[in-house]
Amino acid sequence: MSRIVKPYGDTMNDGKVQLSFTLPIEWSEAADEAARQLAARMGFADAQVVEGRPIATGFSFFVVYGSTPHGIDFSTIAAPSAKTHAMSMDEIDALVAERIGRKIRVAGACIGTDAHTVGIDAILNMKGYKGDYGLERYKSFEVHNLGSQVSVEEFVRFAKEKQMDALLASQVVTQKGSDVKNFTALVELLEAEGLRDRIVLCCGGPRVTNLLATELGYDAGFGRGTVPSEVASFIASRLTKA
Amino acid sequence: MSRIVKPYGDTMNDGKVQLSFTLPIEWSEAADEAARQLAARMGFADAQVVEGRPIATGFSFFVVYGSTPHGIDFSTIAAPSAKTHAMSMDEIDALVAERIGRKIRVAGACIGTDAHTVGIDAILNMKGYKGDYGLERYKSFEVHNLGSQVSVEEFVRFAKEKQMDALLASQVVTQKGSDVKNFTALVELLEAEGLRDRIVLCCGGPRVTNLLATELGYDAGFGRGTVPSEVASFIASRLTKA
Amino acid sequence: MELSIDLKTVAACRELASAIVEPVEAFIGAHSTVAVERSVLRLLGVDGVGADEVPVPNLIVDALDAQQRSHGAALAFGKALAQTGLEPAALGDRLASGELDLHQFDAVPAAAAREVARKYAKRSLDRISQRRDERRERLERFPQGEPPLLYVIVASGNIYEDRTAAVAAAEAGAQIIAVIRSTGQSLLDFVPYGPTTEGFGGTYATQANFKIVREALDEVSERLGRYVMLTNYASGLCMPEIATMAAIERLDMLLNDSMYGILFRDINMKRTFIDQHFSRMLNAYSGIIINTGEDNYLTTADAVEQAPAVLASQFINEEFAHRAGMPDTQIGLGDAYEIDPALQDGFLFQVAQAQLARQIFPDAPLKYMPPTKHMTGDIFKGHLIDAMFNLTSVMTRQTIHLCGMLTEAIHTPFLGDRALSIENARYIMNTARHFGEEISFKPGGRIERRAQQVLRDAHESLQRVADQGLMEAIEARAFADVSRPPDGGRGFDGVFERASDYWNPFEEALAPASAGAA
Amino acid sequence: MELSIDLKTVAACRELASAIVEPVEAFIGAHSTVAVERSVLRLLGVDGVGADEVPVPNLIVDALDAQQRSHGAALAFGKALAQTGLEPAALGDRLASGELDLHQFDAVPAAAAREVARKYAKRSLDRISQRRDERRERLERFPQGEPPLLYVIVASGNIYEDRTAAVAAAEAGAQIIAVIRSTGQSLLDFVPYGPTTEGFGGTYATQANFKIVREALDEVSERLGRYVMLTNYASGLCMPEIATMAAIERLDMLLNDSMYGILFRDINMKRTFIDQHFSRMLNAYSGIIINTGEDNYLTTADAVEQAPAVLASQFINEEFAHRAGMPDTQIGLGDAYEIDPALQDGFLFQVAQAQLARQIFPDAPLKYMPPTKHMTGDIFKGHLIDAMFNLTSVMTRQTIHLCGMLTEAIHTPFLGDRALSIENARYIMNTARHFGEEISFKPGGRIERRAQQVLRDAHESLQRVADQGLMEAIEARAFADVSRPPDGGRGFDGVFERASDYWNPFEEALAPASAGAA
Ligand code: B12
Ligand code: B12
Ligand SMILES: Cc1ncc(COP(=O)(O)O)c(C=O)c1O
Ligand SMILES: Cc1ncc(COP(=O)(O)O)c(C=O)c1O
Repeated sequence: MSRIVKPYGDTMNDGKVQLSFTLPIEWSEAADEAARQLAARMGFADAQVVEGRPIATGFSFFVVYGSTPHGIDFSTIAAPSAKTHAMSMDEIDALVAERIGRKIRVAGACIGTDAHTVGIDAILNMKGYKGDYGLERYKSFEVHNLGSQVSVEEFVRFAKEKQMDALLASQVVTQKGSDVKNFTALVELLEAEGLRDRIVLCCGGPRVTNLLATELGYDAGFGRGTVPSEVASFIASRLTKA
Repeated sequence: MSRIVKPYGDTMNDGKVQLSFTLPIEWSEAADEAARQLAARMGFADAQVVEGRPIATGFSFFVVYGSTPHGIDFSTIAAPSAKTHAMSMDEIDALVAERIGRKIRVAGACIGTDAHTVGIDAILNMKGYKGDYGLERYKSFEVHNLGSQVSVEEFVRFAKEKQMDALLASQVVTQKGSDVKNFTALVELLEAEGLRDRIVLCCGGPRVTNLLATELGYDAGFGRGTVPSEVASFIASRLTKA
Repeated sequence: MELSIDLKTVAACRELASAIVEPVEAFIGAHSTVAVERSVLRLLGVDGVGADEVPVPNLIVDALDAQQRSHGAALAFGKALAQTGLEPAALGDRLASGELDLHQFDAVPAAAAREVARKYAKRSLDRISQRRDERRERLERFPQGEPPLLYVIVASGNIYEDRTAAVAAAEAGAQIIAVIRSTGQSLLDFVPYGPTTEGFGGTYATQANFKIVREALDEVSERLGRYVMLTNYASGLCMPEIATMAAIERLDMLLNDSMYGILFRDINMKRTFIDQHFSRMLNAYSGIIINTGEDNYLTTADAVEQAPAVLASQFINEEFAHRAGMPDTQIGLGDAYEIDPALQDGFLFQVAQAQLARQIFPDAPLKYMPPTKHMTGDIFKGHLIDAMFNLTSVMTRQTIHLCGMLTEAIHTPFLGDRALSIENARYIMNTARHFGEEISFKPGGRIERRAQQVLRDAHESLQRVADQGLMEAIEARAFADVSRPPDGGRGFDGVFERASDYWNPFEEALAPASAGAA
Repeated sequence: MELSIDLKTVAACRELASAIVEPVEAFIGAHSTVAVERSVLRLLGVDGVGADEVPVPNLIVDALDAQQRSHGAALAFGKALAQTGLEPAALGDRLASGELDLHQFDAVPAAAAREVARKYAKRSLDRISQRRDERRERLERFPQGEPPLLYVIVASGNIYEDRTAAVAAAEAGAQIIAVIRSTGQSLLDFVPYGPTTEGFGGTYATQANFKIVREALDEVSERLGRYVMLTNYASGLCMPEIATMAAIERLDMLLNDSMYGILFRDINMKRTFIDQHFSRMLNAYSGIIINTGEDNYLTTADAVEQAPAVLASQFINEEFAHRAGMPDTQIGLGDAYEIDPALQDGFLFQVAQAQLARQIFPDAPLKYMPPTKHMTGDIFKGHLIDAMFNLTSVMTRQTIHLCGMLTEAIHTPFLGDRALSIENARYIMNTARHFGEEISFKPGGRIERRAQQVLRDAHESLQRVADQGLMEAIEARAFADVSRPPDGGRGFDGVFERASDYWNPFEEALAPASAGAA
């Protein structure tokens, strides 16, 4: 059943949206008007420039409110979460012991030139994140944390040599699309090496969504606020299902 | 010469815009995705949902960044300001004394049901605004401040009976377009009474722009941060020019 | 974090407030208003509307002749009750339809009238006291949480959207919800009836609307395990009637000031003084906390200059409330964070003022209003000004904390604005929870000197008012720089002198001496 | 607003820091690095790039044999200068092109080499001292304004966009501009050359880029009547070279830490210790204020737990700086506002830590970093956390104040973000300008107890490091929970022992004893 949703200010379907932006023009009343017309061109009805002021020579800042005519049919949004397999550490350990009978070999890395290891460490390190233990703490995982600035080649070589069951790639820097570039390179190399089908491949980072990840050819993607057990659950259920 | 301007994030023409809005749906990863698609439908490229979270049962809040493909040709923006006649109180008084030889009769009011008198008082009252004296302080004006919640009929009746030279109408409440409604009613009644041509008609309020005002049939409109001398200058130069 | 202030000056201010209020109370005791009489009827059980949507209590009171009115509506109505044996509601309907007329019952003995009216008055007061007990019991089961209590407004104009917004706000952490009234309601000399869906800048205060939101909040309170309070406005021409409806529907707070309507709505001062007295007697009994409106001095004039006026008004409001039998714990004196954000050390001045009030009125549930006047379309800056307000509030232990909205200069709050606003307050009040306890003020420093100055100036201004008399002082622009003549303004025609045997069963029951029990 | 802290413990910490640094200084005195030698050449006047864009100083130093290197590049180069009579720049070019080779000049007497090298060293130092005077003179004409000094970053990757952004930020109120380096530059063992327009997360630090922004800021300083400082990073494998370029281009500050590269960039510890010593000697002479990197302890681990590590590191950084001849007024010790915003009373802890540093290092231009780790995509909340950081900074009189960005978790700052961020700092620091002066802390309260605890724990940890030795302690995870072996990490192959007659004309001129004059 279709369910169109629109932004909600104080009344259903009023479509209210707040915008802010900078324009490279000196402030004047005409600049306010330019901001208003620009918002109108973006499709907003009743665009109101509630703030417009100079922030530097040749630059002005604006806050605008307007009503968008657009809605989205929420019933058509397919964005299955990777986090739906919720199991506890003990449950996962028991499941793996029973069905696999050995430790799952997992390698994680911050790939490309990215040096932001806090996120992947949060998933892998013993101490974990938000009170949820990291994969190193599980009986069912053998964890290899390769750290930061690991090239895609190095990562794949390691996976091949050490026969990894699962790979976890992290990207925090997203400037100029570097995250997508690196994630794509990893999938492609795994495929070229004929490893893709043998490995549970996950990625993560603050701008990652499961949808993006699956579109890129990953089994799952994990974004902001992920806790380790969500990732562990995904890997374990994927491997025990197969 | 045409001059297309687009929003500026950190590079000319990157088109970066910040948005925030609420959707009437329970938060989930799919809700984030709905927000992303909605932003895409609004025309934003590379829309990133940087924050998405539940704020109540059935409501989620989002912060989104994206790049708009739209620009605006700044050379085509015609938004002449009403504030371009800058004169000091003494200059105005001298000009009026010389060219008119009597006080200009001005009436101001908060029309409709609006009771926000601070703005119009700032223009009219002796003490003025931001260190700029109000019209009551001028030798060249005879000021009638009718106060708040003055009906359009009452205001026009007063203007007619007391032979006003200029009328100043204020609207601060803008909910459901009440400001435009009241402003329009005032022009129409003045026209119906055959007074429009004899009167300098100005309006003001935090959401008023000169452009809006002239479109509605006013001689000038004054927005946020107006100081009395700007209004006095406009009236005096309009009346001495005619 | 105590300021060193001169307690003798504080005591002197209280004495002056008493001297100021004393003659006004004498005047109040000798008069009544149509709004008070309509409230009496409502309390007895009259409700509903007649032709043209005019409320039955209005129809009845309007139909009284001057003679009848001067004895109090209860007497005439009581006579009819005694004679007809009808329930008050039924009697009201028949009077409204014109089927009956109160002049028919002039001959009924006053004693009979009083007896039956007293019976219904007791029923009504019992019901109110039951609601008060209900509140107490719920507060025990669902503790409200620590002050500063986060208070937000809903104002869509449509009571059902307001209900949605109120529940959402409660979930986000709001502890008090105010349904803002439609603009202009305070000038209506009647209370609209039934659920309403069209208001302007707010939603009509009607008994049905009160009930709708009260029920929704009771539900969410249980779900959250935290009692969420409801508040509305008992100001304007129907002040005592709104107090009546609020008592019955278990509102927890009411905006209710002894002078706000006079100064800011041009309501006749005599009308206001009489109405506030009866309203507060009732509020005291219902356990409703009043919120006074000193913040209004600051939105129209400079907040640094007006600080002594705020304090002076707090003393007067306190005195009027005491005279109506209110305990300190129900007197939510007002103030606001309205100093120009561009002023150097403005924050220090705000802290000084807030702490001064905290020390002078230690048991009062102080109401602290957010920045409004200096808020602009720069929502980012506005959010910061609100943060400093939140910090001041938690530092100085304010009680009723109206959350500021980053969109204050733009529109009545969106649902998302309210969530951001509550997040702001919660973050600041948590990260700096005990900051106030951990610091003290430099003796003779900027903060202390400011507080002392404000106190001295308030004392001076109270002295001037006492010398002139309150009504005369108001005429002479002592407050908010407006002049109001004692017999001018709206609603003066609804003020009348009491006959020597004027009678009001609720006044009889609630007279301040006995109200201590509430 | 003084905390009561144990001054004896503070003195003991300083003694421990001295005991910790002493043996490292002995090691430093007996060694040099390729980066130091390249800096010597740069200082003498060598510049430009050869084939494959390799900088000439690199080409020359890489061509030295072990024997030559151990005597210091100045000697071999001086011999060639003496023999050829060429200017250093011209000689550099000929060496780079292969036209000349330093081995040709082995036979030139050392005395002649020293004489001519000393001449060019003097010319270079005179030029630097002229730039220092220039700074002083400009600061007198265009006073920088009161601290906390507002510091913002520009980081577009393109030096021309950075220039635009830097000028805009200065107009908005920034007092210090940092051009963030391209990610990974700290791991390059050479300094890129010329103006650059493609960086990643930042813009390459090159001498040409320094000049471009310095000129733009000088221009805007004159226009605004307010000197705007420029800063960059002297960390990584080219630390002393960047210090050299900064001295020449009149940068005013440099990020420069004695251990940051070791812990956070896996640069060899010996390399880092030697490089920081020479860099700081030069910085001392150029009048450049260094900023240390203690904030990095807080971005990867819990800020409440790491507080003592920050203080311990501040003592060590101070000691290393003193040993290189830096006066307190040039030692910008670091800290950051990184406590979890959800922690109750987190603000009190931040105030405690900031005030503790302020009291222990009274003359240091403390550098205070903004919240980063707990910033999220909720820009509204982020702006508030920044506000509390701003408040803490002005209360505790921090000197170098890095403005937090509401978009910290999203992207390197947009031009508009910077304007909002500066507006935030200006608002808070003005409205609460003298708040810190007006309050004092409750003796034995939460704030004071926290400060005392941090001091005690820092003392304990310094004791442990002193017992082990600094290099051994770093291997044993004493800092930031990482282990670095003394001979591991990047750049170790660039470390070498000095021959007994190693000579460095700048060290000779700037040796700490004489640096007092700077
Ligand atoms: C800490 C930090 C640093 C530290 C990193 C230390 C370290 N060892 O990681 C230091 C100071 C070294 C640093 C340096 C730089 N940083 Co930095 N940094 C940050 C900061 C403040 C926090 C990141 C963080 O630790 N978040 C906490 C963790 C727990 O969250 P998370 O990474 O999102 O991880 C969670 C999920 O995403 C998920 N997850 C993440 N990865 C994975 C992987 C898998 C497989 C799974 C399942 C889950 C998962 O699970 C985690 C737990 O929930 C951010 C700003 C911010 N507040 O986000 C900037 C930020 C990321 N840095 C930034 C930049 C530009 C840099 C530099 C390039 C700056 C420079 N020019 O020097 C350098 C270079 C680093 C490099 N080469 O990559 C930018 C990136 C801009 C962009 N969008 O591209 C940011 C956003 C700051 C900014 N606004 O400029 N940085
Ligand atoms: C003060 C105030 C009040 C005071 C008004 C006191 C008074 N005597 O004016 C009180 C407390 C009474 C009040 C009540 C209400 N208010 Co009010 N109030 C404000 C507030 C905080 C400030 C307005 C102000 O004084 N600004 C300062 C002046 C100097 O600025 P200004 O009006 O823009 O005027 C300048 C220019 O615009 C221009 N100008 C203005 N008029 C004219 C006319 C001419 C001819 C010229 C030349 C220039 C000019 O010159 C002035 C100087 O530069 C705003 C929020 C805000 N920060 O803006 C809300 C606000 C305007 N109020 C609002 C509302 C809804 C109400 C109520 C309806 C609430 C209620 N349900 O009870 C009531 C009813 C009032 C009514 N019937 O109109 C809303 C309006 C929403 C909307 N966009 O429609 C606002 C935005 C708050 C909010 N977010 O909800 N309010
Ligand atoms: C005491 C009091 N009553 C009522 C109101 C609301 O105004 P109105 O008179 O429009 O209901 C306020 C507004 O601030 C107030 O302070
Ligand atoms: C002392 C110091 N140097 C340098 C940097 C910058 O990092 P990078 O090593 O990438 O240049 C930092 C970052 O926080 C720092 O604190």
